[in-house]
Amino acid sequence: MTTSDAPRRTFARLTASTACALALLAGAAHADKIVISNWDGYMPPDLLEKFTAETGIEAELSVHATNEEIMGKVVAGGGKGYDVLFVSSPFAEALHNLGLVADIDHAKVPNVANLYPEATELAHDPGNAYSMPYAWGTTGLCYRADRMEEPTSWMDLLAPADDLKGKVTMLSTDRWLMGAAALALGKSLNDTSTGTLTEEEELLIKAKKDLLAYDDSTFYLKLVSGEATMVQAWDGWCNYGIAENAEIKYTIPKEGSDLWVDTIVITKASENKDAAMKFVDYVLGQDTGVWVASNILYKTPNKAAMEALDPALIESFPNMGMKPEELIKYEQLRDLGKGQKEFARTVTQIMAAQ
Amino acid sequence: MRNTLKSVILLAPGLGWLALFMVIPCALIFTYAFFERGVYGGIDYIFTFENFQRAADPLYLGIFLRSAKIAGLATLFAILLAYPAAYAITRAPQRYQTALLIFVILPFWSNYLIRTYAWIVMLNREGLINQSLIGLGVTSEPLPLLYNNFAVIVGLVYNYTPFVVLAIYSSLNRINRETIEASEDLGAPGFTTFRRVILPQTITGVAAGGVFVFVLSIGNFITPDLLGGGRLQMVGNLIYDQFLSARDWPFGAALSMFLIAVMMALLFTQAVLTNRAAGEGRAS
Amino acid sequence: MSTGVELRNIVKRYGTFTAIDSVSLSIRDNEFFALLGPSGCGKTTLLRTLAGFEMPQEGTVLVGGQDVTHTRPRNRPLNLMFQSYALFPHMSVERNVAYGLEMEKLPRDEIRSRVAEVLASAQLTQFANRKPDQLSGGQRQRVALARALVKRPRVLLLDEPLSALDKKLREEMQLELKRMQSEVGITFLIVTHDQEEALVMADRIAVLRDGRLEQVGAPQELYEHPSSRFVANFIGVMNFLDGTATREGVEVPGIGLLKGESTLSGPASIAVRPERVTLTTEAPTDGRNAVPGTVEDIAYHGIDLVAHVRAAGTSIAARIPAARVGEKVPQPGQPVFCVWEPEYSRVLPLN
Amino acid sequence: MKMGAGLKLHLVLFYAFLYVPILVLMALSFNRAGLPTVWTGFSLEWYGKLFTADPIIKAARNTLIVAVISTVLATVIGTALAVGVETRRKSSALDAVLFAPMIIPDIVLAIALLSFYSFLNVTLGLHSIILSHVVFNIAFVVAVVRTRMRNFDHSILEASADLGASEFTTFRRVLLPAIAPGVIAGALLSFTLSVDEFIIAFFTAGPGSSSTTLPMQIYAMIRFGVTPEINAMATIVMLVSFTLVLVAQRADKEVFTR
Repeated sequence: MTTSDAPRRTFARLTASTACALALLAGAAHADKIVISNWDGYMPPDLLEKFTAETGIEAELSVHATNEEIMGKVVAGGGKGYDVLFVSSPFAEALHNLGLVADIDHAKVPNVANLYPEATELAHDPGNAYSMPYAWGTTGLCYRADRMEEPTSWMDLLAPADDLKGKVTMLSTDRWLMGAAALALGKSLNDTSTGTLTEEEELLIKAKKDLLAYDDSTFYLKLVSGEATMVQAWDGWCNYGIAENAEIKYTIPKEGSDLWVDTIVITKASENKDAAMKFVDYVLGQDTGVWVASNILYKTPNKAAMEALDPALIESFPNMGMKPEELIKYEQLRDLGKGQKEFARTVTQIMAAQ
Repeated sequence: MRNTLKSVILLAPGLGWLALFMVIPCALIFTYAFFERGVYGGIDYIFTFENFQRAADPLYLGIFLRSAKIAGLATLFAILLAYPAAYAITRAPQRYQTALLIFVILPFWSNYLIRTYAWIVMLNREGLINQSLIGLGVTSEPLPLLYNNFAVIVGLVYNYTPFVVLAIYSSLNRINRETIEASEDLGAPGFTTFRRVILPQTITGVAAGGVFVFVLSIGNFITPDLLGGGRLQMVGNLIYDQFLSARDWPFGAALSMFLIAVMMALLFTQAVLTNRAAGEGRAS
Repeated sequence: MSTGVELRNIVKRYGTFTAIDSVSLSIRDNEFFALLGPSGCGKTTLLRTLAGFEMPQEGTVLVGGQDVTHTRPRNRPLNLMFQSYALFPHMSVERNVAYGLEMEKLPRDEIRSRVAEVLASAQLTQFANRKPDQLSGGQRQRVALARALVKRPRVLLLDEPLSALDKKLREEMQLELKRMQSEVGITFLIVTHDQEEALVMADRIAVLRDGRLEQVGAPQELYEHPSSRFVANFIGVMNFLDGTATREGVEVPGIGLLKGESTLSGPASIAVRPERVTLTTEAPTDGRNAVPGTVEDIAYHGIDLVAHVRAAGTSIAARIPAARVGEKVPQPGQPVFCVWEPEYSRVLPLN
Repeated sequence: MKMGAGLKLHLVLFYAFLYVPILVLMALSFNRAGLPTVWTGFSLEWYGKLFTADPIIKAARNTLIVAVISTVLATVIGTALAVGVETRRKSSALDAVLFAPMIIPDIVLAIALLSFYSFLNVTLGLHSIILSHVVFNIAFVVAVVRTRMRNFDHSILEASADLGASEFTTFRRVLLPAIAPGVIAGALLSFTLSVDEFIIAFFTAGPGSSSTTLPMQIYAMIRFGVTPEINAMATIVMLVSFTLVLVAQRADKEVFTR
């Protein structure tokens, strides 16, 4: 009797394990789980845990290194498998134009009321139809105050003084790299007319000789280590340097800055849009906002949160105190559309110049 | 009949795999090269040859040439470094040879990014090399070793030389020792023996290793990105940028096809030369 | 005697090149048979056709009366000893030898005893655990032989088995192979380009030329009665004088009629082996063939001398046994007559 | 045979070139400040952080799964392919197909594969990374094994057939052992390349951390400057592989001395 049972039990076990394997292959298609793609370290590490604890919705984090990567992946794969993406505004705009992101139902995101009024009138998406701002800020100069005077103009970076030659870096992401030249020349950041591009190209090729490197990821470390004295930087990222060394300071040159906005979008392919909206709503909550800002040291467009910030934080990182009315006067980067081809060629020209 | 069957059993899984997971997907992408970039980065299905015309622009050709130069230099240095090392290992006592080889490959079980990053640590202004040079009084100011072609080549050589050592070692190891002795016996000085007897017999190993370095270098984008300070673009970066930054898949596809064509030509030249060398070897 | 191996009208072409051109051959059981010919004559191809590694376009291969033309190599009752020996480099001598028996799925004990037996008879017992690269050339050759013989094939095919050995070892092995063949009672088919090797070992020899069979016969028959100038020249040394054949012999211009049994007419050569030629100072009067000439040089070979005589616009070699040297040693420059009995003449077609 | 002094010196310098950068990273993994450039005192802090960093541990595990499975698959398929190719007439078209995975830019293959999977509605995950890694691993295994095959005495295959072995037996008992060093080298090469591969893995990975591999994780991390945990990880990886190799060598001298 036991002997006749044994094969059957083996068979049952086999089918069970096969089913398990198939389930594994089929992937995690749980109804109540969302997948979020964000830059590594761009949200507090326990945010997802807290979200799950509060809402009962499981959330998983996937990391991307750059806007470009996640964009390429979403375009090639149609965004399948992802529910929420963190991308900068021009990329959100392009994803929207490609029809890959869903409209956000404001009724399901009541915390949208926490946003500054300025944050609901952003040029790329007025009224926040498909994207919610997560963090915003400026691009300026981050420098070692113990080694140089405060820079005042973008030209201080593009044509550095002799003792700064070989000790400055610029952002390698093309839009911000070109942005420095556009601002220095008093042009629009989104101007892709041939004349403007040529002027910017000449200026940047000249500037290239005096650069230590193009760097959009470790520039603040170069300041800390002393390899660089001045770098083109996003304000929030400069704060990481300031945290390491109080002699590091941030300034916006007189010609101005761009207003960059990192946004949250929900993919059209998402099968859990309601859960995704709950997540967006959760991130926009006051408590979460406070805690995001004080952990990642970026300004958030979350009025409720910013007003509740510890003043000591703003004292240590003065750029955290910038007001939305100041920010909104800067131009936002937009998707370049038809101008992109010519723009890309100009960037290649600059990168390839010897 | 039976040979056909055997061939099918051996070849079918591999070729099937490559057909399914390489040929078909790539064919798909390569058709994009004949269409236009959509305004927001998709594909507009309008037939055009424009992408190929653009690829022939001196700007892009210049990048191709420069990449070839950098990859070529990396290949050359890798071989110059690897050959004597491989030769020394074949001359070491038999019982140590395996250990010596394992130590060549061991560092490469860490991670490419980490190894490349290690060179940032080594080469920067405050890095070990500059510190040592200043300490030794060779220079008073730190030398700009990082974020230039030099650093890129060092990075490529560092990452790929071990494979060249393996390739050359295995070809050296197959040489009939007596041919070396024969040459010495015939009165050839050491270097002549090397040039006329040892090198020709190992040229296939050198070629195999060299092509490996060249091919992986020219398409590389991480090393130029991290060690070149983004300053110089190799064709790998260029293609990467077209697909990701510029979101111009049609142009990226056209550039890729061009790169693949160039490398295919190169590999065939190598194959022909190798076969000829092997043919001569057999005839004599 | 029964037929061991029979080849019928074998044709093997590679593209437009015909390697084997309609060859038919039968080899008897227990015979030591040699395929002899210069390199490129097709002898190895023929051997490989027998072994089953080459498929002929036409013709039939029979072994023991059975058609094996389309049988796979592994199912043919023949084994091949490769020119390179083809020993498995990663296996010991013992494993190499046992391999073929393992393929027959024999009981382990039987394999062990047969391997031990063959290793002992090949004097390899002490090397049983060595790898091929730890052996000398002669030892490797014996392993290859043992590996093939342990299978007790009906026919053993040997592809230039001794070519990698030095002369002394080669001569020893020739006798050794011959002895072994008579001991084991297996048909041996050897391929060689060395006529001496073929003469010493083989019961019968087939001479191949450009993919065709020139002549088949016992060593003595081939030596004494070659059917063509090619065979005469390939086996041993032969003197030739060209002229026109008549019923009595060959009319050689400038000399006259040299007698010999002849069935030919038209241009032909008269041939004679150097050991049949004697040198005299005076012209013979007894009806023997004689060609006047001058001694060019004398080569000393130990057991004999070979004198080269310039005569009738060609060079005639004459062997003088060492035992006779004492009597009269011709000197270079000396005028002599090359003399031989008409019965030793061979009249052969010119080509 | 003896090694000349010049050769010996070259070998020593060569190993220095290989190991000094890694030793520096190892030393830095104990640096309190975690900064790559300045020594601020001994600390084990980063090791502590590493072992509590869930994503890194998980990613390391994923990488190992991908590398081992794709290496095994590629070694089996690639060896068969190499043997098949070497025992038939030379074909340039075939050679081109076999070279192709090595020279198609990673990014092209990555995007092509993702588009293809998404077209076929394949759920992405570790399995899709494995399927994709096998593509280029096959190419490298084939290349290495073919080199080995070109230099061995093909008559041993005929000898085996002549002695009565079936094709399969010949393959298993004669061909495979004879080309084993090539097969092992090819497998090691694939393993190394697969462990390092980033772009294709990124694009063919499923969403979420369940299929994030180590290079993806590291690449995302170094965008924010190399965190010292990575130094600690490099140190551990090196020590583990070192130990593994030593153990393996003790366990099976045959494999390594062949």
